[in-house]
Amino acid sequence: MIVAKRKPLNEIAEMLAPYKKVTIIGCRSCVAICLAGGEKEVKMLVSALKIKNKRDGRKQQIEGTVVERQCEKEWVQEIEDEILDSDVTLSMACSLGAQTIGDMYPKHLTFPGLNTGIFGVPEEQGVWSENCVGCGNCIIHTTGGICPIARCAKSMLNGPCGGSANRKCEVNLEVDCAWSAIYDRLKLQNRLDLIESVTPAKDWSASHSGGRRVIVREDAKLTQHQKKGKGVT
Amino acid sequence: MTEPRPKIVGFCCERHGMDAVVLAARSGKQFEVSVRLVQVPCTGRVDGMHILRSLEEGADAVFVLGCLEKNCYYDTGSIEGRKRVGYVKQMLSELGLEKERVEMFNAASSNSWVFPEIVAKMVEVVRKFGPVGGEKR
Amino acid sequence: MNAKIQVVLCKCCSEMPKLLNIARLEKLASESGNVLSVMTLDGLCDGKELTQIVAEARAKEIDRAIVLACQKKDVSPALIKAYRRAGVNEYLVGIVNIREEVVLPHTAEPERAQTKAETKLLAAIARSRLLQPLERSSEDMKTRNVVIVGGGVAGQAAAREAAKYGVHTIILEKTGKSITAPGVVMPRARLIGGKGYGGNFELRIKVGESVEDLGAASIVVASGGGWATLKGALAKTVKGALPLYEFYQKLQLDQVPAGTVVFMDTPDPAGKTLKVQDFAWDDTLETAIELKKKRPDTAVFVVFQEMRASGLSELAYKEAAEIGVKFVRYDRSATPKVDPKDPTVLTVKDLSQGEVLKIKLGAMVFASIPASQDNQIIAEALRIPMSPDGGIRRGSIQRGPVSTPKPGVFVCGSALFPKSRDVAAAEGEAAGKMAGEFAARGSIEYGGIVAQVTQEKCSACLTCVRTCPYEAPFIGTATKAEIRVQACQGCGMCVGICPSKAIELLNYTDDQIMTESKTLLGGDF
Amino acid sequence: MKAGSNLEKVFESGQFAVTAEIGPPQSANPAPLTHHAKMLKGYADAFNLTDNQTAVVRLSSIASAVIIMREGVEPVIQMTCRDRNRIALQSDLLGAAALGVKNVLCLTGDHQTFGNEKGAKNVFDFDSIVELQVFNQLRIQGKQVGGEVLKDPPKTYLGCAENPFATPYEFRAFRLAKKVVAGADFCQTQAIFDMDMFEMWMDEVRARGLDKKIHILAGVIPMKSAGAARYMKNKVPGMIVPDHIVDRMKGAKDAKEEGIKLCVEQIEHLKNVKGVHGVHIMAVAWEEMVPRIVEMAGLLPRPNFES
Repeated sequence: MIVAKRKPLNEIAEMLAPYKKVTIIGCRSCVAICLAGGEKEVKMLVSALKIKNKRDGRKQQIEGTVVERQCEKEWVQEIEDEILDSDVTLSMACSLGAQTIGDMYPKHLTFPGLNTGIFGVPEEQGVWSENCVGCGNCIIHTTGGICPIARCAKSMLNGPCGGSANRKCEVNLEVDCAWSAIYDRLKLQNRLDLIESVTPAKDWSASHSGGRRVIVREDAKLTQHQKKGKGVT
Repeated sequence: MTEPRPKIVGFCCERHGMDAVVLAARSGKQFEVSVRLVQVPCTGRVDGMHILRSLEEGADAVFVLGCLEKNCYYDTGSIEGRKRVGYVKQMLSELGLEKERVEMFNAASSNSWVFPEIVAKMVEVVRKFGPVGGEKR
Repeated sequence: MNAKIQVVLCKCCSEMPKLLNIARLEKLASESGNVLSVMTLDGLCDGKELTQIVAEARAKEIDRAIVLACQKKDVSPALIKAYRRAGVNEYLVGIVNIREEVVLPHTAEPERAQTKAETKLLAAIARSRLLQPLERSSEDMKTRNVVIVGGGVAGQAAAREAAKYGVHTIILEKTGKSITAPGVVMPRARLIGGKGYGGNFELRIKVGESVEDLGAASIVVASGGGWATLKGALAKTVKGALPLYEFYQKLQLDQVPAGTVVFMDTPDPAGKTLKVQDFAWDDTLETAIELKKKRPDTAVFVVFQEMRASGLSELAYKEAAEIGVKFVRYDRSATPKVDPKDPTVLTVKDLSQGEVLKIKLGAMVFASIPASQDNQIIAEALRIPMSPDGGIRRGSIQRGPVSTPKPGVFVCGSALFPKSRDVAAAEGEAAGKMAGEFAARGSIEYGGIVAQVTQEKCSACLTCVRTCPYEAPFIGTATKAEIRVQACQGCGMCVGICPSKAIELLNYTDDQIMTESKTLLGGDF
Repeated sequence: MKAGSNLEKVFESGQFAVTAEIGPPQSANPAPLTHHAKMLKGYADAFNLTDNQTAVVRLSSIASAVIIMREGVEPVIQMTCRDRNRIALQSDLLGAAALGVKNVLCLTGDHQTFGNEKGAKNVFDFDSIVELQVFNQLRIQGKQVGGEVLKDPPKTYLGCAENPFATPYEFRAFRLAKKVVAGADFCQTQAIFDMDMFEMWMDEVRARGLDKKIHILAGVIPMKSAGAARYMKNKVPGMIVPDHIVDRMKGAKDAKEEGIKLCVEQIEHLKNVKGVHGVHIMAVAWEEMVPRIVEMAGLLPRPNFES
């Protein structure tokens, strides 16, 4: 799941200050689940900004609404009026949602209300950890199911580095050393042979280094003919 | 009406919280008249939005009053309440507003002195910071 | 809006008119929308007055009421009964605590008190319009079993008391020892799992080697203390280390080894893990005296940090000192030590004398008792919380002193925290009564103010499932949250935390709560 | 001979090697490098030039190497994977070789959060083992990681580092083996204070026959004070300083002298550990003490292959 965090409110307030009509749009998908941009957060943000405006004597109209999945055009379209009726839209979805609105309404201003963070796994309520960076070429079958690209600060393929103390990462002593964990897991599985040989240089071209990535499922794509049939251009 | 009074809203659980209010009154304690209580079953029911809306709609300060954390009728309700208040405090700080305007309190039903103290404390907060809107009362 | 509201002003034993202008309140009420009836009564506590209300409510076809009186608890039962007679849903009867919130605490400021009362009345009317009638349902209990985990002093007492309610008691005793108690006693039986809610629990138990299912209407946890276990550094080092309880039994059987006997508070004097129970001092002194009397030549020491001997045990302390029991006080800065190389000598600095004693040990007896290790398994099986001491955690005192936070599960004796037999027996009786009474009801009442999910809004994020202490929310077959209403206690924690605002607490909805606060803020202060 | 460096010759001649460190300055001024080179010449066989150590921006290690070479001193350049991708690393290796630098130490690198550019974007295209493997292939086959074959491959003597004191301990000798396979010729260890633990590691190393395949230089750090000992014990990840060492430093009348003495004793001890082919002295910001330590440890004169 995509895990995001609300931007500091002063930053949001500053971003929105010059505009008279603001629409804040939440999302019921990932960011609701990670408690960053669901209906509750949107409502609280609207109220908090109104208090701030009251304090500063600023006249600003602020509305809040939520869509099912902000990264999908069809859902965004449902609130088109609210978006276009405002001077600026603050997206409380991940950056995908914000960019979807931006791409759909290029003349309209859409600002991010969240800092999009990680592909996170909920360790416990309120704690999400980055276990994948979407490198595009998964190798965790060889590393005991633990991703060294995401979970090691140096993305080492032949770790652990010399800074691993008490099986913790030198960069953050609270965080487990990914390679210690890989070692332990493989030992448990009796598969240490997997890290006996040198893992060669990784091909990063499937990652973001290869440029903006697009994943296509040819058989799912609608043909030009189908699209016309549905009245979509 | 003569001079204006601090507008204080309290979200109060109907267990130990309300009992502490009742006991204070029955023990002859007096407290600031301009405190307005909203009864909720448990402070775990309180949503940050309720607190923020109250500030938005004119409250100068808002408090939440629940059971002692170790003796909460709904076990963990007042812990939840505390966390909700904490989150609102953080939001207020981020906006440069006084987080002291919002507070969580806990009471045992047998404490007659707690509630008047809470009210006094919130009155003091409003005295210090004035109304949210800026114009002095 | 078709709400038909009746407003009742109770003079509260004539206190109200002293401060408030009743006529103004009556006028305000009658001028408010949806209010069809306004009545002022001398005192609601009077049955005759209630009859008047019912008559008027019937006549005006009232469907909801607001009563300005005192604390809800005091007026509620009789009032609700009365309104039920008038066909008014009990959840539509709102009680505004005018007495304790306005009349009593604001005697010096009648004008402002009046304003406050008026605002509170308006807020109550505004909220009342938004309320909906709620129903309660009931579910039959599938069994009348009261399952008692543990057949010790507390467990036996619980069984005796519960049985008086005509329920079926079942004691799960982990040992094979024979127990005399009503109902069924299952030896070598342990609780290993469970689901369900108060009234209809489905337990999983292990009897000998076989695993069985067992239904229960209510449960008493009487798992006792860790009487036979000793934890701590000294217990490990000293060869003849014994818990007080075991030493006492040996003394009865004349099996106490020869040599000096040292009674000490805890085997972990430097740590914070083991506290010494108050009663342990009574038993320590009693045992020391008995030992000294039986074997006057034996040197007996009592080594302690802080002794809380009160009442009769103060006398025991005197007696012990007189017959030659030596008392040695130490503190945390110089804790008694036993050298692992020579585990037969205890070195301790006596604070009162200032000298360092080296005591050659015959036996060493520790007074503190750790919690039972079974508690962890039981707590996990029933999903009830534990205390930091390793005991089962009590529920709020308002639910009763032998309650757990989970309705239908009670706890007594040393399962809470090690305690004396007398107290354990008394708690066992109390828990047995509670559990017996609970099971004897035969059905579970539920509903009313419970949480309700708007599934279209639910993201199935599990936040409610993780937060609820009662396991009421669950993700149902539609992969959306649902509320197990029989388990829902109506606290609203899931409602307050739901990130999608997909849950509401009936009659405490956001709209209802915020309408009330908004109206309160809209009035004069 | 792989590169024909002085260090390589010392090892090949079977003599006990000494390397030391010269920290490049946090400035564009070459003077401190020249100063240290002059001072230390003849007291060690080669000198490591650190690569923006602990992620603090310093004069580049290749440039530093060239500066000390002017004074007739042999460099070992450290190359970390933190700041350069495979294009830059391979390019810099070619460049260094062209400038006459023969020893390269391959390192993953300290994370940027330890340094003075915490906001940096790190690279870590490789880790140290991949770096070794790529450089080894480049020097032997002249083949880049991408497959391109170069006409004049670099002649480089490849080193690595290893830390016997980092967890999981049981993986450490194993990891050295990977570095040997990847192409490392020599290995400088993390500073050793806990001799027992080091010897346990060496037992493992010898059991795997690694001491025959790679020249191990045991790392030592002379300490200036008890505070330094405590700092390394508590604050430096992957470093183990036993209590008796901290106590000894604490009890010393002249901590600096005690630190030197301790270091010399450690070298004496390490000389006798089977499979240890040299010492690596990391006198961090205390380079002037190296000559004394080397002399007291009886490691003078250093071999000279020039004549």
